[in-house]
Amino acid sequence: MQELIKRAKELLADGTVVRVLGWKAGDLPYNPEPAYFAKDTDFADFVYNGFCGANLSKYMIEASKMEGKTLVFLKPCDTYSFNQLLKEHRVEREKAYIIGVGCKGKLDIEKIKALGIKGIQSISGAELTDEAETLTVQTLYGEKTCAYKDAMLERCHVCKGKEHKIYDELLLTSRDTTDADRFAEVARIEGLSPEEKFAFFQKELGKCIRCNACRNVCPACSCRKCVFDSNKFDSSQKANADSFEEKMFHIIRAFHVAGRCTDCGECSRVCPQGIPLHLFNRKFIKDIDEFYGEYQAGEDVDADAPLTSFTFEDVEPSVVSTRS
Amino acid sequence: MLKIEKEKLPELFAKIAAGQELYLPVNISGQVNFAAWDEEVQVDLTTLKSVKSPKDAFFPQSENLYTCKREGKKITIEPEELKNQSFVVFGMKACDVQGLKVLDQVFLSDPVDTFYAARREHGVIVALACHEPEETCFCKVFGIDCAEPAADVAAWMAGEELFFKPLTEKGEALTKSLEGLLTPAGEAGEQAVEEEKAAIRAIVEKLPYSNLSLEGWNGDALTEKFDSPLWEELYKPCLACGTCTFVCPTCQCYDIKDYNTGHGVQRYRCWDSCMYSDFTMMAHGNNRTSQMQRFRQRFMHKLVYFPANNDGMYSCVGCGRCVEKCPAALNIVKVIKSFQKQGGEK
Amino acid sequence: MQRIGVFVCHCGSNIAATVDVEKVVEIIRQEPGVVHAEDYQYMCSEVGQAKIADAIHEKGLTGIVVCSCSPRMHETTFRKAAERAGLNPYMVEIANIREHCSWIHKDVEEATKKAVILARAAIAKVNLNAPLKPGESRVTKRALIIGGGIAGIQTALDIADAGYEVDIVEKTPSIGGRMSQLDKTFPTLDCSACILTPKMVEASAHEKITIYTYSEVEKVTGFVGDFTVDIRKKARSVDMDKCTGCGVCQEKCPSKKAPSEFNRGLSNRSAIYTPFAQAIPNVPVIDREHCLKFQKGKCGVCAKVCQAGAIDYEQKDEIVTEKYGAIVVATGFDVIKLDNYDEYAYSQSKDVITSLELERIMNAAGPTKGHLERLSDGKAPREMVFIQCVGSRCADDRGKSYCSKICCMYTAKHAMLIRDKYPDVNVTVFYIDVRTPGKNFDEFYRRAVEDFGVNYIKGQVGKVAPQPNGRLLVQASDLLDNRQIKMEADMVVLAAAIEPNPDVRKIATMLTASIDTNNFLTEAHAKLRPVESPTAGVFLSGVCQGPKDIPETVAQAGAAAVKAIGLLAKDKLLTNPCTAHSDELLCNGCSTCANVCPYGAITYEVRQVNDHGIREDRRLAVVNEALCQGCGACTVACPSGAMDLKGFSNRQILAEVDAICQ
Amino acid sequence: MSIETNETFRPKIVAFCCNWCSYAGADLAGSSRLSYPADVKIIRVPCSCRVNPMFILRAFEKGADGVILCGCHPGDCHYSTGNYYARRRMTLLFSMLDYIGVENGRTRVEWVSAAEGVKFSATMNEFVEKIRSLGKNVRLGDLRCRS
Repeated sequence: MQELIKRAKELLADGTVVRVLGWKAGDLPYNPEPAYFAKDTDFADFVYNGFCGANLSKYMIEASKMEGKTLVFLKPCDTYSFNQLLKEHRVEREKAYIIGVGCKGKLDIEKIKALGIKGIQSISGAELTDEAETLTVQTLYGEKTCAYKDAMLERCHVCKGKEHKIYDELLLTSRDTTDADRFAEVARIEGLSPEEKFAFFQKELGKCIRCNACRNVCPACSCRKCVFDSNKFDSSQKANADSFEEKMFHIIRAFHVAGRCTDCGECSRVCPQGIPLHLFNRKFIKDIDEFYGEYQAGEDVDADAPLTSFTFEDVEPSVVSTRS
Repeated sequence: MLKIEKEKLPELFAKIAAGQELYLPVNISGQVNFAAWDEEVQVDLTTLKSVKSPKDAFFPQSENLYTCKREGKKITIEPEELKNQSFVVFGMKACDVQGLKVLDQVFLSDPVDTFYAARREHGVIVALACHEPEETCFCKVFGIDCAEPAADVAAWMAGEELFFKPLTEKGEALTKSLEGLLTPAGEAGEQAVEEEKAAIRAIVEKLPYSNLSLEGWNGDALTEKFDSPLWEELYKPCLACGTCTFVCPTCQCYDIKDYNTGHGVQRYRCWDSCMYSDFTMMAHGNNRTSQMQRFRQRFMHKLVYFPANNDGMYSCVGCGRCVEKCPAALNIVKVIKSFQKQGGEK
Repeated sequence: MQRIGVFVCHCGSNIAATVDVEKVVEIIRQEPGVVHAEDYQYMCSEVGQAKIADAIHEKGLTGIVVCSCSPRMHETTFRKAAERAGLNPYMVEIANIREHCSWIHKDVEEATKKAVILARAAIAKVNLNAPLKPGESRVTKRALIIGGGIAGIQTALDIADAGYEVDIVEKTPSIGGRMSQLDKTFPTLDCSACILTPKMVEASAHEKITIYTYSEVEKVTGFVGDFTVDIRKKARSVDMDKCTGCGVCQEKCPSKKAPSEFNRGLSNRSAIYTPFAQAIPNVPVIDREHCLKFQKGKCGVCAKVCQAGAIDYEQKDEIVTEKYGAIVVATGFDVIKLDNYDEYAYSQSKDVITSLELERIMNAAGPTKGHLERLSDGKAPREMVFIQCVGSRCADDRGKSYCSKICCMYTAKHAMLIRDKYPDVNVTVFYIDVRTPGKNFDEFYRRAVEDFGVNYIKGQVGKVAPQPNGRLLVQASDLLDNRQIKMEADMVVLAAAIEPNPDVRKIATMLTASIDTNNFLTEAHAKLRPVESPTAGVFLSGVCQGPKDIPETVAQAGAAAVKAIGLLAKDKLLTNPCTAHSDELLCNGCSTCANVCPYGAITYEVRQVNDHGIREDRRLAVVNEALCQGCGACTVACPSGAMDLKGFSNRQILAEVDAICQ
Repeated sequence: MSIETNETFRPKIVAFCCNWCSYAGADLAGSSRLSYPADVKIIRVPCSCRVNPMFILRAFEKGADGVILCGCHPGDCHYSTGNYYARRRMTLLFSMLDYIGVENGRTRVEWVSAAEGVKFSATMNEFVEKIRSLGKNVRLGDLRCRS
């Protein structure tokens, strides 16, 4: 972490950048927030640890509008998002100085709490430099421990790899965290009967409170004004009538980001109701891979996106009912 | 005071539900929220906080107001019926109950919101003391004692029993209807409850936010707070989602919309969030054009405007849900602390 | 809210017999926004249109719904009627209660109910309509004719005579097409070459006509008035400017084993060749597949003998890019392959031939120098059998479902000519029906029967079997006498069906012109716009549109020319106002829409916007309305809904959906 | 679901037809008097690529039991490429609907040319039959729209 601060200060000092976008320690051990740093003294609160899951790419949309260059710290997975935003002209490359930071998997406080750990006072073992495999948590109800792996975000278990796709320089090393099949859960659901599938999603989406956190955190959902907020389709934004509303929202949202979603996992990370929203996006990714060839959004800025290209021999929509 | 063994709770719920609707914390695919009871649901009284506050039971996230029906060119309006049957909300916490008091200030003062009033009239609240408060809780800051929830019935869980103490007429009536299932708590019971209260209060003292100071947050501070340059920094990570609003027990803003069902137009209201860019959107645009202004509004409302208009009552109850759920790790505590820190530096 | 008038058409009994028109009016009258509703016998009539105009004036209508036939039929009629009455024409919507309702349903109650719903959907849409104004686009005053047969030549001449530049693109080395292969033409028995050649010469000499032979259309972009076309000039290996057409190269060419396309493979030609003596241009091409120089690397005789030094083995294909205002398709036809008709022994015996092959045999420049003889042994035939409808009017998918139209007449011609020249040859024609509508056609046929003694038998031939004696056993049934016939013939001539040139599929795709299941190009309207393709600026000439004989082809060629001239005579065209449009406050500038636009109509610019008080520079999509054709691909690609389509807006379509589903 | 209820069940079916091929094909079906059930109501769109997944979901939301999209055959699009985009979009959308448990067969894409009146009618007959066998759409409809 000190390397990051040191380098950021240097780049501020030599005028390469005028501000730094990173993470600031929160008032609890696990809630750092995205923040800008401009003066040396700001860095007292700078933090980079296992809880810095937030993908800073989307903030670069706003940062691109600001005067001068912004130093941004991007984790390997965040760089895919940055590339995708670049492809869509939503961020400006010249306005960003990207330091690719290493990652050993990010932590999910909900998972820690789900293990029955509550009244948290402090957590050790969440630093990137920490070689420990275990988190030690001091709580009001005594000291608790849990394996780092068990507290990792779902997305880190199916990590796309620790290679940065765009950067000006790299700092800190990463650790491979992939230990699960990215499409296993999608495949499992595909194998269910229509009744079971429906019951599964009905239960999950029934929890949705239409808070829009998934949409607003999503780097692909970068529309100035979402269709669900405009009167173009008079589709209301806020009602959760516990009927069709949420389905429409989530299907259309997934469709709008199909071929653009990098699978960064932010939607699932922030959902206050713990809805596995990535299952929608990943379904599209899986289908796109199967129907039109493997495609990873954000990997290559110049690649043709699957929904804005075609081949004469594409499968017919009837494939949905004919494939086993 | 009465008591019932925890393992007999299903019987208790069945009995309550036999006479009226019963809402209580239910676990649905990993998340606990208040929902209607039936034999299938997985009741969860141990999780401290439901994701959404139980304000839903009195102020539903969306609620139909009336339906317009058309025959030829003639339009008739059918108002939605007001709640006219009693219902029980079981397991609200002291902060949630205080949240309703905030809503009462808004909805029960003139002009009275009849939909809300009808629900309040018919709702019977069984409030549960907070067995193990958590680090995100700060109800103490608002003078709430989570060991002593004040509703129609107060309840405590201690050991293998649930203790049940009616506090109002409605509470008495409910208790009476449960005769046979509830047994007198006896002295040992009273003792156990006192011990539980003491344990809760001891933990509350140790909570990191319990000593948060609200000094300077009142109607008098309006201009000074409003004009503070701090907001410009504080709002930056805000994603403009409505999570904080929708989990909050006191947020009361709603939007009114029409829905064409094909056989009529339903006019309904649904929760709105001052964090949304289209909040109070009018033909000319929006009152608050930047996210900074929207962000500021939420906290100014809770900590300045509301107390200024309601004899000092804050419209925050310290439940800590926003602290837990904000996707960008922002929350009211950080705002209060930031101002405090700035004040200290001066 | 619009003030809507609804007009329900009876269409005589076409609609009124199945839809209770009065009831539709009664119900629709009650719809919000509807201030006028009436029904009338024929809304498209003068009186019907006047009713619309009257209602617009009297009731102050701002929107019109006509419940009638398909919008493809009369949308323009009603739009014009509204426009004359001072209403924007795009404030008219059609509810199709004929093709999509009365004609397909029998139950009156059900059809009436559906008609009401379709009317409601149209009302819901028109409520959201906005006045639209067409833009303008320029017209390039040059026409492209694809195909250099008689259809293409005639169209080119007519357009050129009107004073416009015309380019003909012909795939083969010479213009002339099928007609150049014919010997005589019915019903006048003129020599085909005698009437065609002057036309070919006229075309090649015309100062306004440029002919690209041995060339193909490679790529078409743009739209009516402004097409851009790439033409591939295949390497001829002969310099067109130097060649004098002396013909020595063809004489001296040692490779003479290539089948002559012109003679339908019945004779051979040299590797360097002109297809026929009157070919235009009279410049040979080297068929590289049969040329020894190209195949073996040795030879070069033609280059040695050419005094003009015109032979160029290094010549490469050349792409010419040209702009056109109109395109006429005149790709013609071919005879079907007879693989599915093995029972006629076409592949087994040289003496079973197609009628087109017979044309070549009868022609003085043909493989037998005009002598009627068997190709197997060169003997003169005594007994000839003609079989009609081979692959035409076929019930199963072995052949074509349609009538090839020309066979009855050319068979009568062949029979007559044979009986005239070789009176000792017996001619028998097996037919299903003899169809001779057309001026002097039936008289012609009757002369064949009555004056020339051609033996017509109504009946089908089941089998043609080559006999050991070299003759052909024909087994047939005589339907009128109800008897089986077995007869021996020396030659059998098959009236094989004709089909559109197979290349037309590729061309139709390039032009985005639709074709039917038989590969014939579709007309914009089968009766009222028979020489126009539904794709604006594309016209149809000749058999590519449907089977026809020479006079019909020439007539249609002229009609296509007139339509093209009508287009070229305009300086500007009004463009379709139903174009895409981007809402600058919603646009992300992400370029997704441009990626799916087939016309390159979307570009981006950075512009300052005022978003409810927030002023900032934004990258925004801009639609070029002259280029946009209104497909709507961009509207779905756009995630924010910034891109919308005028006339088919999101809200309009959703309103229709809602009205139908309620 | 019993057969009796299916006999009386009249589904609501929305057919989006492109103006150039399928709408003309439907016209041809009409002028050829090739009948299909009145349950099908056609909405004219310029091209199959104009059909937003939102339109399809909206139809279901408001009570449609089946939605079919007809366009020009691949290669024959009036706008050259529109139906290719529509094909990808609909493939993915249908796959998603299948994934969330909506009965297979409630959505369909069929390429119908202007000359294929017979195919249009046959397709509609078949589709209506399929939807009747599937019964009322309950998984995608909005509760408020139920009558």
